[in-house]
Amino acid sequence: MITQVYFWIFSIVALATALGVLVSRHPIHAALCLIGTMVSLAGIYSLIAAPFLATLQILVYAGAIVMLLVFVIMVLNSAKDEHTPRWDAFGWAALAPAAATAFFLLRILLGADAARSFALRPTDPPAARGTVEALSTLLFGDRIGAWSFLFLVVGLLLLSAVVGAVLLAKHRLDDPAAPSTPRPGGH
Amino acid sequence: MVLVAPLAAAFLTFFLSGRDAASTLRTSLFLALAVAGVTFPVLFAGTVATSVHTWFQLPVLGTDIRWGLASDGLSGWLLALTSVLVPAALLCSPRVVGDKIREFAAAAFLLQATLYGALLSVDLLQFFAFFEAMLIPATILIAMFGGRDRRRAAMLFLVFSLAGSVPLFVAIWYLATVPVMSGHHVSLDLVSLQALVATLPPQARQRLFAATALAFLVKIPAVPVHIWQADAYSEGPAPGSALLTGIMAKIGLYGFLRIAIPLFPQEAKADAGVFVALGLVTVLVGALLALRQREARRVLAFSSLSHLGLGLAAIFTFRPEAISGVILLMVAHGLSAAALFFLTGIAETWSGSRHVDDFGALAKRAPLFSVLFAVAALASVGLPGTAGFVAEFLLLVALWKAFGLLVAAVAGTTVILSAAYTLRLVQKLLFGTSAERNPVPLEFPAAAAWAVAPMLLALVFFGFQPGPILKAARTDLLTRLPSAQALIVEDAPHVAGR
Amino acid sequence: MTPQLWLLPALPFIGFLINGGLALFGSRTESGPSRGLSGFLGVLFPLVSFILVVLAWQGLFLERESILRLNHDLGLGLAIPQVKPFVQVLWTWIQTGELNVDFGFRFDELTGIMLLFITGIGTLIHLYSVGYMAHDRGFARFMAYMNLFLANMVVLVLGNGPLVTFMGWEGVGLCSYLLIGFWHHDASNGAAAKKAFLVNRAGDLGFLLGLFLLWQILGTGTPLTYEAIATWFRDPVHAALLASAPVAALVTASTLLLLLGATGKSAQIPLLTWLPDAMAGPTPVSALIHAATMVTSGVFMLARLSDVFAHAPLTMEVVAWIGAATAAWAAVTGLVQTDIKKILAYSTISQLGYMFLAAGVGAFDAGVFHVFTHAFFKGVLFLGAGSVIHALSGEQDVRRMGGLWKKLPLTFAAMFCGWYAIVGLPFGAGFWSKDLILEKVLLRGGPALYLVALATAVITAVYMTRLMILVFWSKPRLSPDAASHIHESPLAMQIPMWILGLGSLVAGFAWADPFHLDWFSRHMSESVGPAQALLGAGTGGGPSAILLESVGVVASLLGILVAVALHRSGKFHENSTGPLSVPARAWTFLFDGIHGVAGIWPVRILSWILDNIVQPLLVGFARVFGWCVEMAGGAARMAQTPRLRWNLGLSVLGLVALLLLLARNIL
Amino acid sequence: MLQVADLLPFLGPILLLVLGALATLVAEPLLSRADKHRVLPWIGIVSTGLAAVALAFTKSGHLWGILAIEPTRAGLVLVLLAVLALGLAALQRNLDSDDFPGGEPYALMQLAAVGLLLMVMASQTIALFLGMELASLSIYPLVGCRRDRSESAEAVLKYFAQGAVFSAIFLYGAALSYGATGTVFLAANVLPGRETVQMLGFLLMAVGLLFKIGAAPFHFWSPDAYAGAPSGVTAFMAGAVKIGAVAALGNLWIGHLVSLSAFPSYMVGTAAGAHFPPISLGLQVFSRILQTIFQVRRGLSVAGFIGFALTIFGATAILSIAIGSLSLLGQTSVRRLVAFSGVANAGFLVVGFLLPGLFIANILLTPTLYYLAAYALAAAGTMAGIAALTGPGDGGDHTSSLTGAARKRPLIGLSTTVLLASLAGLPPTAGFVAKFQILSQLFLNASLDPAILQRILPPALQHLSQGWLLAVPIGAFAFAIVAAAGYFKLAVALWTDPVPNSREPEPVPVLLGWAVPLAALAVVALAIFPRALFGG
Amino acid sequence: MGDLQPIQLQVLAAILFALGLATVMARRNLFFVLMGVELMLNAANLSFLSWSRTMPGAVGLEGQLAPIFAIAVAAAEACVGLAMLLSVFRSRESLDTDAFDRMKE
Repeated sequence: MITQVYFWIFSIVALATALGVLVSRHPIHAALCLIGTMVSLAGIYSLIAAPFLATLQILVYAGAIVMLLVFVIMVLNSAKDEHTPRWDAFGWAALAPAAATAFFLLRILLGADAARSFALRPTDPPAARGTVEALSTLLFGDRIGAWSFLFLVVGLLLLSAVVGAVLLAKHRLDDPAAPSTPRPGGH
Repeated sequence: MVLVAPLAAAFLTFFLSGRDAASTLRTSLFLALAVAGVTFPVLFAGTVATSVHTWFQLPVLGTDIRWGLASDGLSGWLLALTSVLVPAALLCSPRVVGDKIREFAAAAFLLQATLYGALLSVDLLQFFAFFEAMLIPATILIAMFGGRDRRRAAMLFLVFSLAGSVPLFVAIWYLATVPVMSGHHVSLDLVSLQALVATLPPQARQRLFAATALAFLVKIPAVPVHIWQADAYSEGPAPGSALLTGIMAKIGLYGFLRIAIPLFPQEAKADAGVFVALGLVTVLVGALLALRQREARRVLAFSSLSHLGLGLAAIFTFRPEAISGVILLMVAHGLSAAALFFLTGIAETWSGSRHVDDFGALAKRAPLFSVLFAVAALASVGLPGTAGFVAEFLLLVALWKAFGLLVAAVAGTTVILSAAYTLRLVQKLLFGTSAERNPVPLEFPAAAAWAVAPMLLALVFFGFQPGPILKAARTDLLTRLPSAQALIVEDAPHVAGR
Repeated sequence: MTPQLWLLPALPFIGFLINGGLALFGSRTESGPSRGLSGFLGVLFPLVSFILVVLAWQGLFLERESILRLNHDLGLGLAIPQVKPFVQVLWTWIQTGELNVDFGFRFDELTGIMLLFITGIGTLIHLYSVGYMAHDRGFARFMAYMNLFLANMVVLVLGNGPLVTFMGWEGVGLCSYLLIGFWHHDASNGAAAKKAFLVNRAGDLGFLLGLFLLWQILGTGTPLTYEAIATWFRDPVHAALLASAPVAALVTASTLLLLLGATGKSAQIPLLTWLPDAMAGPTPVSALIHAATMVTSGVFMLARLSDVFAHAPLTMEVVAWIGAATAAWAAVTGLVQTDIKKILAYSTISQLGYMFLAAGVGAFDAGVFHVFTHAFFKGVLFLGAGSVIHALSGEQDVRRMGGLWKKLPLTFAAMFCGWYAIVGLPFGAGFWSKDLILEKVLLRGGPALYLVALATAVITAVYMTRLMILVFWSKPRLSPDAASHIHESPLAMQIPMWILGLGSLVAGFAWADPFHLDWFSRHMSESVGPAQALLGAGTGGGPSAILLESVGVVASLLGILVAVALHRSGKFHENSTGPLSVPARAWTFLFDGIHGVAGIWPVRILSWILDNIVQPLLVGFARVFGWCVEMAGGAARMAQTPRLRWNLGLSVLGLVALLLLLARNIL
Repeated sequence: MLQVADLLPFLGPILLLVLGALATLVAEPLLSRADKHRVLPWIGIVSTGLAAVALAFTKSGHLWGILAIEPTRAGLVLVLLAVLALGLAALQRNLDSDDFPGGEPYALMQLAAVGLLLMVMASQTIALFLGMELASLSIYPLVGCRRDRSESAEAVLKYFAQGAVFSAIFLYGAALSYGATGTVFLAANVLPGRETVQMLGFLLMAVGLLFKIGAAPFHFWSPDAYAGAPSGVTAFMAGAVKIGAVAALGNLWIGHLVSLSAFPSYMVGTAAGAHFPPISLGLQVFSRILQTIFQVRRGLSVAGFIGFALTIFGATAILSIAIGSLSLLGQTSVRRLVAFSGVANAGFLVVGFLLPGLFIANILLTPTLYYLAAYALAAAGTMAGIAALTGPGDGGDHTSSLTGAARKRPLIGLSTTVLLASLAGLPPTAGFVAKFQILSQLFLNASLDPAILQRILPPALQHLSQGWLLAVPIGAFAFAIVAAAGYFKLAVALWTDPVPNSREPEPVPVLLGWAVPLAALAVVALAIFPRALFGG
Repeated sequence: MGDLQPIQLQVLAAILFALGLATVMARRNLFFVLMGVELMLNAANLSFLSWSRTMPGAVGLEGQLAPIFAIAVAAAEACVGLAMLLSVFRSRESLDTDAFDRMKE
């Protein structure tokens, strides 16, 4: 019962903050709202037997990703972007497909006997099995396995992301500010 | 083998230096003659074929697509014609295409290769592949070397031809897939297709025949799908147009002889009236339009339309005279029309215009040119003593025998009309007064004379001695395809027997 | 031994090649190719050819005479001896299906006579040309064309089957075209040439189609040779078949179509308009092609296929009436002409009408005889006219001539011979042949045709006399310019004129019944005899020949008198066009108008419609279609908006649509 | 239990590519700017070549069920490597002529190839997602690497934003699929009662992949991304991304079909109908599947699923072909043209998923994969050819900048023309054979007995007559002609007379000078020996 | 009621997903686009986890592993995304997506 209470609290907060992301004027507000969402989702994760995920959610998402976001927002201070209207006609119109998506997703998930079919049954496993031990055993068991291989791929992914970020954002020492002008001395 | 030779020539040409036009011309000419040297043995060898391999199979269905080459009298003569026209085109091209001779030669060789492929194919899809592939060099020829509006013309040509091949493509889909569902093992090679088609329901055969025929009608072209032709022939470079009308258009008739009719003999027979009517309409429309054209090459284009329309009409009489005559017509028209295009191309370089009124008095200014032009024109009119006469005579005989005097008479008006428009052209080009104020003698390139004169001699030779070509039809075509043979109409017991 | 017949056309053809080569490769030089050389060659080859013809013909002739003598000695009576013609098959020409045509030549007596005067007169006119064309830049070319013409004409006559004949038939048409348009810098000459070619082509189509039908009658397995045709039609086995209605209809249709071909070549109604225009060519051409030889090939064809025509009474009737009508109409038109050559051209048409008339009444031999005599007198008339024109530096209008007999006595003498022959004064060539025709017409064709023919003879005398008066006798009306340069022609022109002039006086004695000179008809008997026999030749019993000849002479004299009277009364006044008040144009252009209405304008209108309405519609349809596709392409590209949100929104809309589909599908 | 030593032959190609990328990254700072573009591409090419060699030693099999390789996938990997080589060669040309200050793009391109390779081999959604992201995250910077150009920034903005959204959609679909089957594998039995969730998951994943393929209406990114990227990157994207995404979509689709075929109802009542006399095993199986699957139409039946899937594929295919062909018709931007060509060809590829051959597991997607190989080579080759023919900065990317380019470099011009012809589907190129195969099989679908059609067709389309279905292949072919007209314009621009006084083109690097003609040769060879890659 | 039912979580996930989608589509500032994507990824993770609840043993744990990878990917994506954002901002001094509309046709 208490689970339900928490769930409702968390979910309302999550939805509210998510809505906040949608409607807030300044990116920094939105980022703060996003942290709210992340955190409340972490709460929900812990409710459904995934404590490790809840931790990750807070550490990585709220702690790292959104912080990075905030950092960049601050760096680009001029990005306060007073010129860009928060809402325009298209913005309102764009809500319609999003709403429709939600409608159909819900309709299909809730429709017919689908919802019944994944109701929890007594045979279902107990709560709190997504512990660090369980997950790490699965990931890095005593043998080379599928998941550990995929973990290596994630490493590759991060590498490529870093290289890509460098490529996109780095100021080259030997790169003049206005590259379109012809470089002195040929090349 | 023969197919590879022009391809190799094309590639070799391509690597020649683009700068030195003269040496390029020499080399490509040598290559062209070499290709011809390889081709003629095939003609003289009569019926030859390579072994047939499976190209690929359609997954699931197991439809066999085969790959093989075969030549007989019909293909052989067209191959020979091609191998003659290509070097001739090269000889006549320097003035027309200027410094792009290398590209021109390469495109001509490519066209030759695809034509060879189509003529030698034993499999329907193989044929179709070459039939389509031919569009690429043909389009290049038009788009790259032609006149002001060449791109539009090339586009029209390309789109029209592609659209025209849609029905054939659909027919091939059908043949490749649907019969499988009723338990046949399907292979698309032409011999086994004949047996297969016979088992199809009549309605399907009817539609397939119509589809196949449409593709070839566009190629010939026949009215009303002819509108690409005049633009393509007049905007393209003249030697290129010569190749197009000289050989490529023949593939349409060849397709009827080799594919449409042998595969669907009953349908062909049932619909013969339609095609004869189409052919006759083409004859008349072509001739009437040729009468009014203001550009020399448009006259020639519509003249081609008219002549090949006669061939189309005659094929559908299914008479031995017609079959022989059509082959002869293809050779004769190939030579004479090509010669006219070559010469017109050179004349255009003199006047810098395509308009007939901008020529004139060439008889005085370029006598050799005029002689050649006049002979070619007369050959195209079908004057006795040239191959064109024998061909037209045979076709008229066939039409008369199959459909009576009235049809023959209608077709025969081409005799008058072709004389009318051809003489008009001759008059405008060779006679009258020059459009220029101070007409000076013009220099007619000797190379072109060397190219055209043998063609004209061949025309005269076949005019007196068409035996080899006629025999080819008789021995090869008619005996090779049983279904075609069954179609050939026996003579009605003549009047004395009644 | 069979003579090498192929040499006959081959020799002039070689002449053509050499002269053509000379013309082609000499044209760059300053003075053009050597006139002497090409003139010499141009005359040499026809001459050799002529000699060969004479030799070949002599073979036949001697054979006949020997048979005759033999028959006489054996007392076998007067049965017409059958002389075996020379036949030389060179090669198989067309062989396919049931069609099997050999390329070969056949030299029989009809051919022989035709060839004799074709090559003979041909040689003379070549010689004449050497003088006439001496100053023309295209002399070698001219000789080449003439040689080519002669070669083709020989093929026409010599062919052993209609298809070979057709080859020559079209070939002479081509040469006619080339020669009419010889002075091609003038576009009107070209137009005349084209007209000649096209009108002939129309006739040729008839020839071909008629041939098809003929072939159908024979049975398509039969080889297409004259021998086979003659044998088939003469075979009594086929008589019943020929009498049956469908076959008779076929024969009639076939012969009518063949007749169309003949009218084209021989300038008869309805295809006669080209000949007057053809006078645009140099005068020797008019003499050789458009008077003596080519135009008579229609008559030749009728004679050649006489066995066929004989089985088509309707056609014969038509032939006769066409001949008569043409003769009369052309004679009347001749009255109103002012161009000396045009007068002669209409005169030719008129005389050709006589020939047709003769053939139409079944007197093929008489027709051919008239061809023979006509070749002489019309030849000399044209040559004389050419000489006059030459002398007057190109003046052709008879109204600006007159009194020339003093200035050009030799020419006058030669032309007088021709005039004498054509008007049919006694013992001239025309006298014999024309009166022969008149006689046959009266005998077999009936009085109506006879009267027309007789009236034509009167008119002929009128316009010919008018010509002579205006040119030679009346007061000089020369332009000063022409008068100052006037000169008699060179010897090369004179010799042929004399020979032909002489011929036009004596040629008629080849068949002069009153003198029992009939070798001409005897020689014709092998070719046309059976046909004439079938048509009931010799069923005489009419007025005596002498009486008829007298009537003919009276008619000629009447005509001459009328002409003289008219001249006296001033009707030939220099400003008037002729003795008739009817506008000359109406006569001259009558058939042009008919052609226009029947053939040319429909074609023009149709092609205009096709070119300006149908074709643009088709092209426009394709354009519109292409334009629509382009528009669709433009629209599709517009859908590719540049803004991210739009892109996303549209994509998500697609997703929503798919979700909607899913929902509809499973719920 | 597997040892590392066992992995090496299996993962050889991947590992070699990764090594190549790492070597590139390590070498990059050590080289001078000029040398970077001289040396680094060769490292990539060598590792690509080694990977291809390693591929020859790779045995068929699978790795814990998440990565699989058999001859078909090996063939795709081979094509992928070829496209990578083309991309690297063209990229060298771009960066060299732009004097680009860095060598990371080479490494990124190899990493992207690794990701796409994983997509090809993946048989599990997480591996697939990771491969997809690896590829995407490597390609985004490549698209935007020309930072000095505003359209580059614009392109990467749009590509990234849309790509991220559709990645998320894919992930959500993967989650739903996991929920429906209880595993993350592509071929798994649906848990009872969760068929709708399965379909929803399938839909979302398919949409995610269709986005990568560039099928309409999820194609909006491709023209912008293609046009903003250096032409080498465009070449790589045009060919490689489609290979990865189509292979993945094929795996997804086949996986679902396989899992459905294991449905108990499949085994019941499979008597061969009289209408399909058993002439071959394949056909027999085909007819059985058709009959059994489509007869059973329970509320949430397999038939419903297949019908729905066919609807997705059919609708996107037709839309893609139409939009792609029409849009490329009037293009003046070379790369947008190639992009729309990609859209149109994506339609043809998706059409391949409608083929009857799909219903037999052992046949798989042969015509589609053949088409894929032909298209990938042709598209990448074309772009590489364009890269070779244009000057620095890709010559402004306007067709007019290519005027007469082929005349100056005939060999590359000819190769490019051949590759364009292959895109257009003209013989003698693989494009022709591919279109023939796909369309003739599609034609068969449409020519089936109406009664069967009624059963195959989803309810929404049941009112369609046979004529309408015939219109699909015929319409596709008609649009192919429209597209051909578009390619024709480009080809004409290549071959028209060069602008007088235009400067001499820069020399083409050795790599590219060989790569483009080889691609053209490959396209022709593939037409002559169509069974070389995938059998059939 | 009692235990937390997966359907509840699924509904939450779907709504979050739609909100993320709405954010991406409706807002013009590039930051919001990035944040919207994060929301969508979170929704997917939530969905994974909730499904994991209904499955036994290791199979259920797979559903918990997947979000780990997803989070990693999200981090990488954010990294690249922000780098892209910087680069874009430099090129046009604006983060308004509507300002990037120069690529036409």
